[in-house]
Amino acid sequence: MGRANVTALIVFGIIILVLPFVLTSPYYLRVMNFAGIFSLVCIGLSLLLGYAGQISIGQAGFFAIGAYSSGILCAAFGQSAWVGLVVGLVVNSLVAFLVGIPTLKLRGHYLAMATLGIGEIIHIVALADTEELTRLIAWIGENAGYAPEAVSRVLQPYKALTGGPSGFGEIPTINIGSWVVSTPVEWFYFIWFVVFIAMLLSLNLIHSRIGRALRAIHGDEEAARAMGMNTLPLKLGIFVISACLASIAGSLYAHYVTFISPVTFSINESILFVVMVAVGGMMSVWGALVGTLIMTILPETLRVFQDYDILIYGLILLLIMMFMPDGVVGLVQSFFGRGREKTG
Amino acid sequence: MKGRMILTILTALVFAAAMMMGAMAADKKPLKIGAIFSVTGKASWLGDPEKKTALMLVEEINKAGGVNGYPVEVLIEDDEGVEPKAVNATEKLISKENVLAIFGPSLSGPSMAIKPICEKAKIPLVSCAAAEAIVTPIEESHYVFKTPQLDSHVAVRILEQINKMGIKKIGLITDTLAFGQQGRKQLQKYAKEMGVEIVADETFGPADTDMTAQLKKIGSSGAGAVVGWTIVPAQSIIPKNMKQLGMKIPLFLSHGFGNPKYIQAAGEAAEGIIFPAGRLLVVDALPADNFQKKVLSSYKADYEKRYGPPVSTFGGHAYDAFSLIVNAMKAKKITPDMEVAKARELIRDGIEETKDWIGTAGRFNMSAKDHTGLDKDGSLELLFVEKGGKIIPLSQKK
Amino acid sequence: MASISDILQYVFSGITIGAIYAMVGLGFTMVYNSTSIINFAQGEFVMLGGLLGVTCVGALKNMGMPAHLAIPVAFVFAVGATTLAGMLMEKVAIEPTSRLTVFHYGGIAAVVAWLSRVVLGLSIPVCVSATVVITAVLYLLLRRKTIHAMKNPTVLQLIIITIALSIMVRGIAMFTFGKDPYFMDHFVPEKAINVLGATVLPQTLLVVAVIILVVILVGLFFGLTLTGKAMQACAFNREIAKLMGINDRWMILLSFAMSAAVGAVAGYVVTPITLMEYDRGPMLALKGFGAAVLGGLGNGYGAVAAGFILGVLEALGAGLISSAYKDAISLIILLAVLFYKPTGLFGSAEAAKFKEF
Amino acid sequence: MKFGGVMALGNVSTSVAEHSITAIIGPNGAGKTTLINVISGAIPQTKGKVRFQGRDVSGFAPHKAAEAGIARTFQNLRLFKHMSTLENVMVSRHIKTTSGFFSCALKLPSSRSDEKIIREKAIEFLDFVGLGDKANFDALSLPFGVQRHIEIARALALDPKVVLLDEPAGGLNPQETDGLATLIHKIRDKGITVVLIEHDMSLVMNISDSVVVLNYGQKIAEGTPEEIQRNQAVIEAYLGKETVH
Repeated sequence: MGRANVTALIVFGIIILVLPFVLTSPYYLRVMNFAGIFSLVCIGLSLLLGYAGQISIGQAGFFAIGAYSSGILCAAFGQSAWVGLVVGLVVNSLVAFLVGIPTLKLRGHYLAMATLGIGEIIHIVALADTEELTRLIAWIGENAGYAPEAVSRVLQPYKALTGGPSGFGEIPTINIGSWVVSTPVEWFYFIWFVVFIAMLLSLNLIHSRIGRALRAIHGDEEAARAMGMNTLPLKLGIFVISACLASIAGSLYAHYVTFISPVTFSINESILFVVMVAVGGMMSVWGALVGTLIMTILPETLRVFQDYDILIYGLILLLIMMFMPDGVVGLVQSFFGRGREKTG
Repeated sequence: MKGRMILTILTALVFAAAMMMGAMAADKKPLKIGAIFSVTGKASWLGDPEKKTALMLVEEINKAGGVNGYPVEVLIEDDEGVEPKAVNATEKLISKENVLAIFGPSLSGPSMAIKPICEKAKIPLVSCAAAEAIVTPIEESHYVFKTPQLDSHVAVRILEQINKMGIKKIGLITDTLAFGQQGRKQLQKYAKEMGVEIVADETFGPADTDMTAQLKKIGSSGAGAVVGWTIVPAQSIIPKNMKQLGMKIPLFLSHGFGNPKYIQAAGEAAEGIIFPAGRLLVVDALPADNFQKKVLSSYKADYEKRYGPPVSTFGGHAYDAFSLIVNAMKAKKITPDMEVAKARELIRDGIEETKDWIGTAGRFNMSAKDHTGLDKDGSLELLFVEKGGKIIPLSQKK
Repeated sequence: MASISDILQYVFSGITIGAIYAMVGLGFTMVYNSTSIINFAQGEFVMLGGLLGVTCVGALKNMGMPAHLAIPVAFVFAVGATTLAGMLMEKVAIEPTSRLTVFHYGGIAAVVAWLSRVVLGLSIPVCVSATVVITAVLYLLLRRKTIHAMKNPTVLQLIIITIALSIMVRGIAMFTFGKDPYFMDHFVPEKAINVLGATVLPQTLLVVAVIILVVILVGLFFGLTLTGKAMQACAFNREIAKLMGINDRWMILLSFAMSAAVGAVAGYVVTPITLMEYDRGPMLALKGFGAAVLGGLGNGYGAVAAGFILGVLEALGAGLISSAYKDAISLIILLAVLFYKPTGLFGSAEAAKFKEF
Repeated sequence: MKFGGVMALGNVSTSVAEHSITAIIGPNGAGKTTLINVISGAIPQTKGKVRFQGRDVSGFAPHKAAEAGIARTFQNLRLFKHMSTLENVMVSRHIKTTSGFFSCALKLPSSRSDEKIIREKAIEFLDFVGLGDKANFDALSLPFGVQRHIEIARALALDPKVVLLDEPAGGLNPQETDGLATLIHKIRDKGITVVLIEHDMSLVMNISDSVVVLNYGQKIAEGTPEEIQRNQAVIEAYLGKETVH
């Protein structure tokens, strides 16, 4: 994957290992932990947006599916965290695959709108809870000739899964064997270990034929097809992968905060993910990482400004986008005289 | 790439500012209390009066010589109504600022999100949010209290009145926020018990601008009254829409209507609305012997003197929360030199021992079993909007 | 089963909701055509129009001006001010340029002044000197430098810039107008009109009338005036238009001005019905985006039609199926349309081709 | 091998012998590029057939056509943005390898070996067109003539039976054009059938075995360069009919 990336990975790993000894305050660690969770989503998005050139403003939806699968299975049905994680992955893959087939035929702003809509629909289901859905299913079931009481008996446990806008809590934490991940430090190592693996795999992927294929699609889809490339499966594959990364992030979030409610998975969040990727630099997965860190830490540092933070936040975002079109990482690379084409 | 230059300079400025702020914060050893409100974001109309109230109270207390001879410092964080932000703010207050107690958040979601953190950190939290789940089950809410009236009380008061008016069927219209849906559940629960039938059950989004569709549906469902349970500004559209549809049936709203701005916004359509709420809105109409008269009129006067009218009941929640903490500090003779963990424990006990204290929401009687401490009649007054948009206690309606 | 009057009521409700989507969608289209970006600050224009209007009407009435005078005066003020705001935005952050312009230095000065005065609370002389010095220094440093980032910005870059702008506008509005909702009296008597048992407010009809008027005016502008035709040329192909000697920068500026004006008009006329608060913008922007896409990006009439369609779909969904899922219902239909016709209802494939991310 | 098709533009039916160089010429708008687009599947044809080695490939999606052994270049260069010359060529070798998302993400041996083969092969083809030294440059940063060669290498890397060159000499200077001529011969000698569209008559006449002339979507002539040069219809098509009063 190129020497630069290997060294970067090693440095990244070392930083992860030593950071908790530098940032001793649990507060900083918590901020970092959220950054880690969100960066998982953003790594996936940068594969999709930066490499395959397909935008998605619906990642919060996949994030939500992951979180709710874990939350519901663990809190309501007493399953282990790992079951929740896997189910989340399966559900997300299915959803991403099924909606991807028609959606990824769209382009540009239309694709943006479609993904946005999908994310919002998922958000609405979480918000409206499954009560209405079950009512609908019951209605169908009864019209299909099943006994109403039988139907309602079957559906009873599924009437209130998401807890609606109030969300639900008491989600147990993850335990790996005998190790129960509980303190901010433990979470830090756990989350960032996952992020490290995600980075490693993404970098591998990018520097393989698949990664090249995706960049080819980004570069010129017509030409890519003329060179014997069947583009839709590739786009689908990367879409599913980005959804899966979001799903893992969601599961981690659910177990970390132990409480989930729909506000965390709104459109604003989806848009924020895109912003994070762009701020860090679309042309590289490292950008996703850097962008997430910046956009997660910035608001915390701006707390001192009380209400004014919103203005300064907007201002800084504005300046970054006005003067760093390739994001922070892009800027750094231009320092080292590495052109856009060689990055990644 | 000279843009970099600008960026650097500006960020430099920003951080300089940050440091100065930090410097200003550092004062002579104060008693630190943390506060988390939705000052900006979706629920800012809720967090804003709370923040203003907190600032006002601190100033007053410190002018009066502080608590146990020490100044009080309140560190207010903004959660923008979002859980991760609330979690970060909480951790900051607990481990970085070492505050002795926290009040807020304004919303139920963030409150639920930070509850486990506070329980683990053994720090008293007095939430300003309504959801009962915040203080139940009591075993898991050892350190958590809340000041707003209980949803169940509000629901029961409304339904009692509905029974009194001999209405058998009602239609619900609630917002899709936690507040509305919590209320909806309570109404469904107690309506069954109190023999009132819910014939229509509609919701609307916090940003919706026209509810005629939902209300028309309620109208055609043969409901004898509309019960709205919501906290968003959009609720002042409900009476307007009902007027537009020519619906004559009475409209009941929840304590979420407790902001005079909403009543103004609804204009003359608001006339006849019945809603249970704290007595803050009707303090002037209260008889002199009312047990809350003194507290409320002084709070109202101070607030409106400082920020201009009108005062809303939401700020009152912060008033109660802050006072509960301060009273506990006084009672337990807390000083900044005390070991933090011990001080936090003592404050918690102090709050739990609160007996017969009168706040804006009513008379508080905390106990190991009950971390809200409000009784339904003591805390709520059925209010009535009469001609000209004036709010009076229903009991005084001619 | 819903009666005719119910259905009719839902439709009216939908028109009330859809009217605003339509206007926002129209605003989107204008900027999209000239820059191929989605201006997420579009919703803020509506918010500004509304809030400026309300405050202005209030002020005028306090000065003892009768309503029938105050309303048009405030209208002119609100729309004018918002338009200026829109143009300023474009000049500072959107317009492609190779050098920093006077607007940028103005912006820098404003920011420095604001930071030092409001945030740091320094004394006025200090602020003034600080502002002058820093701005001057920056000017000397940057006056000759070319800034490639701003010379040919990418679409995504510009879109995120508009997001940043909307955040800032929202912040400023929050400090200027506060967080409570604003309301104002209907311009026309608030006397519901009864149609087959369904009712509609005169103000709603007024709003619809205004929209129709705006659409006609915009149509005339593009159809008859030379500038309008030039703008369309830019929309079709910027490069060629430039070669034809059309000043594309001026066209972009104009498009922002027009979209801001349209937004402000919308905000002003709907506020009596919908109330207005400082953070209404984002939600409107998203709905408007939906309308613009459903209508087929680049097609103004399509956007307006789609806006009403979305509104009616929401209302029908709320009334007939479930108010909890009403937004989901309209979104599903929107998606279905896109899957069936990838360029929206009235969009053309060519128009879409030019505008890739 | 046979191409027969009724085009949207009219009636073209011609067949191309294997291992030959066939030039398709004609005035602008004669439908030359459209013909290539139809054969390579870029645009679906309305009527008619594209038969290829006795097999009906009409209406194949572009990637299917490529798999079948039909490679093409583009008149207005379409190299991949932000990619090096080598990478541009490597993309075409994907068709010969199979390792998918999973094995690539985990860097399984299969994907490693695939990667190795892809790279080696791609370098071969770069050397073949004489660009071995340009492997690591950003493709789009290179001069026009070089980019044309990259496109050809990219097409050849598919190991096609036939390669369709769309105005390969367009925008080349005389020396480059000569280089192109030799390259095209080399390609033919590799046993690949070459079909090219070209305006540069001298090139066409000295390299191609047979020439097909289109005008307004109609085939107006077909034959060896010599025959074509003597063909009246062709001369009219190019110079216009002399009108006698």
